[in-house]
Amino acid sequence: MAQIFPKWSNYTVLAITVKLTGVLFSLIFIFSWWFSPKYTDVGFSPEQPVAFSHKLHAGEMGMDCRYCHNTVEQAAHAAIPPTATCMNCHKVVKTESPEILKVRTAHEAGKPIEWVRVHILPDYAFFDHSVHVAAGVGCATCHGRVDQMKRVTQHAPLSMSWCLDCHRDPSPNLRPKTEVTNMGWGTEPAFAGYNPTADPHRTRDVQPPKHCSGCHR
Amino acid sequence: MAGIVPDLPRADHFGLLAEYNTPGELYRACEKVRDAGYSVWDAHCPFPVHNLHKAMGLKPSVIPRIVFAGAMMGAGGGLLMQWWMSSEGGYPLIIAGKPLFSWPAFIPVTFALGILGGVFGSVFGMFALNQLPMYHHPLFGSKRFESVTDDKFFISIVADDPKYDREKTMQLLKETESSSVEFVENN
Amino acid sequence: MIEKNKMTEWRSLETRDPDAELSAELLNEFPEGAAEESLTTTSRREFMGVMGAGMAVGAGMMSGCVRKPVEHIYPYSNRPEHTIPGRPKYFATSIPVGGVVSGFLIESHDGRPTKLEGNPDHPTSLGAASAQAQASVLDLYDPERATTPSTSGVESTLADVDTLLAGIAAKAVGNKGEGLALLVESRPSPTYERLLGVVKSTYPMAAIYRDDATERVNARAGMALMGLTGLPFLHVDQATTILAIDSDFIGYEGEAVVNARHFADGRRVVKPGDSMNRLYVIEPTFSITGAMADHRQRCASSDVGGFVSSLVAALAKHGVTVDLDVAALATQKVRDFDEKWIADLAGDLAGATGQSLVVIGERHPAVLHAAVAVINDALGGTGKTVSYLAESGVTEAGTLSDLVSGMNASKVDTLVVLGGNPVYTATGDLDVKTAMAKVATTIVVSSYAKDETAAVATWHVAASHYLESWGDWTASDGTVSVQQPLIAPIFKTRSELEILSALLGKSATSHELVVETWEDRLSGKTWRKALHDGVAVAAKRAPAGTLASAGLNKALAGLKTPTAVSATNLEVNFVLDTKLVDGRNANNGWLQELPDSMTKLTWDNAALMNVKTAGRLGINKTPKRSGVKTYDMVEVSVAGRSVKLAAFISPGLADDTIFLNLGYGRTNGDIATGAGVAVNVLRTQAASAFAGGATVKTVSGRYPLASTQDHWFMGPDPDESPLFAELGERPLVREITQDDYEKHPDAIDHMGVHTPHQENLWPDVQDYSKGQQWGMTIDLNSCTGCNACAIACQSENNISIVRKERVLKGREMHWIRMDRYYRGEPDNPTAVFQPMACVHCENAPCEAVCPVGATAHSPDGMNDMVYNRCVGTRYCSNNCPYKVRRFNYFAYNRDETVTSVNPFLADDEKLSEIQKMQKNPDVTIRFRGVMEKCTYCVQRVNQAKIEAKVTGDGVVKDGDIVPACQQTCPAGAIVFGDQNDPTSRVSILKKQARDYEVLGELNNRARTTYLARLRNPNPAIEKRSPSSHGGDHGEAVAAAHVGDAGHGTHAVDQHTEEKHD
Amino acid sequence: MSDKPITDNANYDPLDGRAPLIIGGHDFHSLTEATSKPLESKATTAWKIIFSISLCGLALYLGLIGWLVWKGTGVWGLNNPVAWGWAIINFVFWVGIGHAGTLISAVLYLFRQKWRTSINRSAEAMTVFAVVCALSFPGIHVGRLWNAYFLFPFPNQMDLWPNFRSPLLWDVFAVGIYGLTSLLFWYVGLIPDLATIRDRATTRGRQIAYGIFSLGWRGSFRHWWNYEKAYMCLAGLATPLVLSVHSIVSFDFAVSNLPGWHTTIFPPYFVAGAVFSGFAMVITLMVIVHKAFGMENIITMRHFENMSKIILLTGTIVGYAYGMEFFIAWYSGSEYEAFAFYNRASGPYAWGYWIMISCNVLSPQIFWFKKCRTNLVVLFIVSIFVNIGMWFERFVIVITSLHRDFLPSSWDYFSPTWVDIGMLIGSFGLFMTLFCLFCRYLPVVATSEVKAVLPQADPHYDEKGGH
Repeated sequence: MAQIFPKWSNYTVLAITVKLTGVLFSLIFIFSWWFSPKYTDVGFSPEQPVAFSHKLHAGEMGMDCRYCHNTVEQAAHAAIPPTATCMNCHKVVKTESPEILKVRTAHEAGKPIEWVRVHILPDYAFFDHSVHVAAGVGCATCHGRVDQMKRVTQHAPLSMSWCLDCHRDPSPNLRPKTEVTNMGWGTEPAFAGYNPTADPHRTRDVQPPKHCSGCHR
Repeated sequence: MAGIVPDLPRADHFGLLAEYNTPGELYRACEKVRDAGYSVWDAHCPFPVHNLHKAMGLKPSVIPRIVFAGAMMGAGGGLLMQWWMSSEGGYPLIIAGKPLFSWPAFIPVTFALGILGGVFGSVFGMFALNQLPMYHHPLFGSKRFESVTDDKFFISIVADDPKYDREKTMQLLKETESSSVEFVENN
Repeated sequence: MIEKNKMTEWRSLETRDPDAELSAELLNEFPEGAAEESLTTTSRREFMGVMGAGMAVGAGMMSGCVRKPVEHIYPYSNRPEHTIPGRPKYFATSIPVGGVVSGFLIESHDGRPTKLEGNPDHPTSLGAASAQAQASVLDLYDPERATTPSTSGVESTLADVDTLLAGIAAKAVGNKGEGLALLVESRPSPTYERLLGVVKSTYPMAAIYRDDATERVNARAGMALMGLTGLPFLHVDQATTILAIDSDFIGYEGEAVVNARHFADGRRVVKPGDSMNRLYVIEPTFSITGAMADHRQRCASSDVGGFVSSLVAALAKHGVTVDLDVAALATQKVRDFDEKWIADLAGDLAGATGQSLVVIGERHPAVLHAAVAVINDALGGTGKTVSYLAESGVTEAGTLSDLVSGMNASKVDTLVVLGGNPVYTATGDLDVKTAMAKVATTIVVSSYAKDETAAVATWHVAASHYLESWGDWTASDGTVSVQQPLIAPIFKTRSELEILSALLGKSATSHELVVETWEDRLSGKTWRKALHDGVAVAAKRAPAGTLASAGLNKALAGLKTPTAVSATNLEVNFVLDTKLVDGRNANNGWLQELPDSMTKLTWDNAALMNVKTAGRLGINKTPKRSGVKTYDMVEVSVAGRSVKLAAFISPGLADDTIFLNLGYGRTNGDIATGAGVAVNVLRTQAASAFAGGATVKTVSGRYPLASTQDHWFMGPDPDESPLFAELGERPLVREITQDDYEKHPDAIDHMGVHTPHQENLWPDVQDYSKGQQWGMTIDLNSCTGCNACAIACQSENNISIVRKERVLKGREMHWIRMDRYYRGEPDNPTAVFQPMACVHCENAPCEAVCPVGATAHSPDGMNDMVYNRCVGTRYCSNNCPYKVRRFNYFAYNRDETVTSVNPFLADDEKLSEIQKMQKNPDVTIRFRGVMEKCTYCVQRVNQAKIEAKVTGDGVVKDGDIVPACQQTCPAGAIVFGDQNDPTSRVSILKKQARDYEVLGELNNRARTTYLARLRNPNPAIEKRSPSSHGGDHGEAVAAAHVGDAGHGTHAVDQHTEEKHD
Repeated sequence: MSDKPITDNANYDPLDGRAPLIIGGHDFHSLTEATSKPLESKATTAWKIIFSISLCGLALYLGLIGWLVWKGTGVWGLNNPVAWGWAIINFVFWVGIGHAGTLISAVLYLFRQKWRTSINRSAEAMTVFAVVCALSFPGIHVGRLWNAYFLFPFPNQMDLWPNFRSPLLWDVFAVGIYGLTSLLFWYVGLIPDLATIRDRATTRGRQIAYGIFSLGWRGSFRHWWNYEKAYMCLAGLATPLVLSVHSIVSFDFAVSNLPGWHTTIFPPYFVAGAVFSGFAMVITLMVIVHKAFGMENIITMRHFENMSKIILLTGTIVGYAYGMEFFIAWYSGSEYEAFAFYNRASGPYAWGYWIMISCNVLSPQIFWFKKCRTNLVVLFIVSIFVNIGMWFERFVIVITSLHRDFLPSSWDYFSPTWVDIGMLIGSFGLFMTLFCLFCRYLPVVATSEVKAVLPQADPHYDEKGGH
């Protein structure tokens, strides 16, 4: 009988099988790694209806986060401030700027400004700002150096494992409660090597939930 | 991949192929070839002829050891995986008041993975040792050789064999009860 | 949008994008009035913001590389003071539920009222709320509510209505209201009565009629016979010996919510030696009050008079002389009762002078109400256990039959029906429909344009929900409270008050009208306080005067002897449904799907009868199973009129009586349509509560009834198989008489399967002796099985309804299953209730078998269910010994928009934009294919823990966590708390000997334990016939022996060991 | 012994020596011819008819799976107490069927039972196909199919892993690996015979097709040498596996605390039942196959008789288990346990229980008689009965135990929907489709192994003066 297969087939067949197995295993890795929020979500920085600059307000002018996001210590949501809050200053400040004009018109019409949401959690994950602030987790820990962002950008993956990393070992991310809104905290030597357990102002040691119903109800 | 890739004869031609009609003829022929001290040769038959390894003087197969190794790796890896995933390494959940490392519950998966390791060991070990798949082989060039999977029995002596001498070897094979001896090109 | 709809779980409206058209309607202006107290004036967009709590998903466009829909945030323009987006607010309000005025607190999430709770400061609520009240919130979001006025089916506008009413007013001013007729419901409301008064005075010729199934007509008439204008008000807390004559006074009749609390308080045995009240019940039906009785006798409704006369006679023997013409009353006597039983009862009542109470049901004629009043008086109860409170300002009004004859005589040219649905509710001898046809202009004010009366009216005005309008209400004890709205009218609706004022020619808002009533008494601070507390006037009513039975004896003389009920003279009883009342709740899915306390029927009424009666009529005891259970059909005929409906056997009813629940067979909406059969046609003005001389015959055809518990006994049914006979009752609900409890408190443990002290196979992975550990006790001695907890749970936890066809398949979703078991003779049983929800086992069988770890334990001892991890293998449900896990077999919360584009999904449950507004944003909405179950209201637990952490040392104080079921329980039977804290209520209760764990022998270590039920039988009766009632000591010990038999010799010295830890 | 070929090896007189396995005087070549004929001749009409029916069944199956995924698990008759229904019943049923193959190939191989060679190929094929059917059910029975991948341990951003304490996860591994093992075992056995077909192939297409799968097998004895060892090891591994797999499947029930499920007897009882049903299915198929392809001389009455003996044995074991369950239920004194079993025998589903008893315990007893063991019609009918009975065994275990457990308040009744029924039929469609394709395109008899058991295969045969 004549040969059915040519010589080279002996080599190619092997090469193909080996490569296929390689691809299979790398696929699992690719999906679990490059399709995680760390790669899909971080850096999300949508265009906002009003070009509000945190860099200017929180950074250069050093306004405290809580001047606008004033429910952060009492509620789950660090609510976006009502337009009225902007008008507190902008009745007099930079009234002629076109961006402020948008705000004023919205306010006069009693319409809200349609901000685009940056930090989005799944609907079945229940996050509460108040308890994190109370525990002394800095704004910057999750939101990054907002004081340096002209336009707000997602800083952390906000993925479950990312949350868990801190819930399992919170102390590296804790700071004195007075410093929660201090964007630069940590860079200053004053608080170098802060030890939460030694902090006299803490009434209790932080025990974040690690069980399911801690976040999923 | 050098190790894995099947190696084909290097000589200018493949060697000689003798045909036999019954297992008995093959058996006795193999004894002769073995006694003649050939090393790079083989017998071909449609089914494993009983005790032929004696006639060919083959050493015991190493398959069982590969299987054992595979089984151990499967089982060990399985147990390790379960321990890691259900304790601090993975996510330590409180399940029905059972400890994080509830080893009795981990036995079935460990066992199954052990079996899997062994199975892979035996199958792919066999493929490796036999250098299969090998889709191209000089013997496939021979018309007679087709019936090796039906009812005929063959001995092939490869030219690479140090003791191989075209005339002498041909003579040796003719002296057996071979129904025919043919010369196989290295195509 | 598309991405969004694909989301498997969504929490609530917050994450949805309200459909533009509807929103526009949802979000029209708030009334100025509302601005001050409830919500600020807001525009559509802002309300969006309010609802959105600053986050509503916008159009699902992609943005750059990020694979998720872009969400928008709509902040307030001006955020009202004290408003924290995402934090619920609570407002006090008040409304009558099933005719009984009570006070409530409404939970409002960013402007959406989502949940109702009882108002602890309100005397007729005491913080509790009935199932009907809990469910009333759903009506606000009923997608089938009338959204606009309409004239003969054609959509109209409020402006047209105003002009119409203005026209009527103008005409009436001219002719003194001649030809103008108002049909109103019973409305104990100062403003309402004030306006009616004004109507009467301005239009003297106008006629006012009142028709309301919940109005206590007989009781009022009875008082009138005694020369009183008022109603009896019970003080159950003062009574130690109570006789209920066909009165469901702790179940669904009258002030049941408060009565149940007081009754339970009288039975809370914490330690042996505590006293217990004693309840006798004699009734034709089997009410949940009957289920709570220590002694219960059955008698046909028409025999009740006879019973009263026997009782009077028996009391006389015990030196209690009742000022009644006994001879006249004796004409009522139609058959011999167990005179000994009555004698003992009389002795007991007489023995507890001043502390005994006799109650009679509203279904019985005025004379008997009067007679009972006299008996109570003779027993020294007046002013102590019952007081008669004067009713003031109840406007004189004619009856429905007066109106009908008026219309037939064409004396009426304009009829305004304010609430009510006479075409459906009228008795069979009143043809309201034809009569209305004779009236030129008929205006019906109701919630449903499709309801029977609105359908035949020339005008229909969509009525506002009570959460959309102002009002004020006088409770039966005289407490007045203000009804304040929590949301602007969602649709083009008017409240009854607004209609009344429009009829008077001024278009005032309900707010203005209520303020007008109160401005001279309440203003500014006091007004705000009244709104805040939910109590405007706490004044008690004045006594209605002294009893004078002269009138009564005259009435008695005129009594006729009823013919005895027998197999040949069946008695048909018409009872208000415990869920739908007279049909007013017919389109409320929660109530329709709620299993009736005793029959466990959902979505239907049936001809209820006991086993003996059914046997006589040749009705199969067991349903046929052809896929679903189908039942025999019967035709019930009274005086020539008849209805066909399914026959359902319900143990414990009086022989030869048939029970028909009112309120079914309505057509006003998708939910109501097809649920049950209307039986009003059988009633007559003369016999509207019960009628003798009925005939029942089986007819061809079968009908599927969705009963969620077809099994009667607390164990195998011995009739089913001889093999089962030897197996005893299962020790699930444990019950013992008080005496026996005193003698051997540990007997309750021995009722269970006797197991030695149980060790865990494993060392505990979590040390449950440390930190706060949540646990619950349910006191079976107080639980009346009223189902309030089931509905509270449903509204708190966004539990779907699944419709009849799926309940038939056994797929109901209620997290709390109200188990009901009968004991003793099928025809004269006792009954017990056991609310069964997830008991949160420490060694939870469900957790071990979940392949993905979607259900796991929290360190504080709760069995967590993680919807977003669940793949739906349903293994957990199989392995749950209590079968309390519920599976979403279909998408019960599928977005309407999806189902509308996809015909194949059409029969899934749709969730329209308006329905989404009811959902609790703190609880995940479950999607198809996931398991769910009781979570101990983990959202409330977490909130409490978070607050404790933010404000203090992170330790939650006892009572800070109140699950929805505990919060609403009228009897206060449910207690939740930290079982590690020795001072917490729950751990004190768990220390009692009454405390036991259901199926404790499985060593699941359930966190929910039950307190055994105690009965307090009359020793005399007990002595005479120990077996006259089922679950008493005899049963208990029997149960104990079953356990012991199973487990070899019963070692006495192990009692202490086997206490559950 | 005489030269005339023996035609009856079932009633063979032992005085003539051991009864031959292969009759009709086959030699190597005739054997090759006989086994290759079905693949090389045109498809028979009978085959075409059966195949098209099977295809319809398969289409039905796929259609219903689509419907299920589209609508939700509710299209089945499941309810609150009975959360597992026909899907799980069919799963266990098919896994059970899937046991005979490996058992015949592996266990009988280890016990040197040469008679296995004629039937092991098709039995293994049956195993593989049965496992395919079995695996399809747990796959589709979960409520959220699209999340079923949660069952596998893979790195993920939730940092979550499967729960290895759950018997269902043990199933995923055990049954999955069992399927893989059976497939490899079957394929390894096929290689030499595929080579035979390759070498007989007349068209280029067949040469390439069979050439690829025969991996260039050239009958080298050095290959045979490793091959036999590997095959032996596979048999050695498959034997404990086959026993463990059904034990683990039985853990789904035995490990949970439901009366009627929570039983230590389950593992052996399930394994016996699996062998029982497996052999029944083998008989059903072999009766058809050996008639259809005229292999009466290769798959002989002796093979059938041996199988019927195994059915008698395992059937009796299963019967014993049924009895023992009742004894324990009574002896345990636990009212719940006792009720669970009384309920089986006399409750609403008693009919299912008695079908099971009569099919599984009574019907095999006629195999005490050699006349029945050697009568194809009887064999065929009984094997069908056993298949029905074993399906009902799973029905009884799953449904009757679930529908009435601890709390009478939760008791309910399960009735299947048309989807349930359609899927059972459909799964048979899937199975038959695969089996038809197998009969058509692969050698249904392990030719090389059969050759090895022919008397001529002995190297010293001719010395004994064979011809």
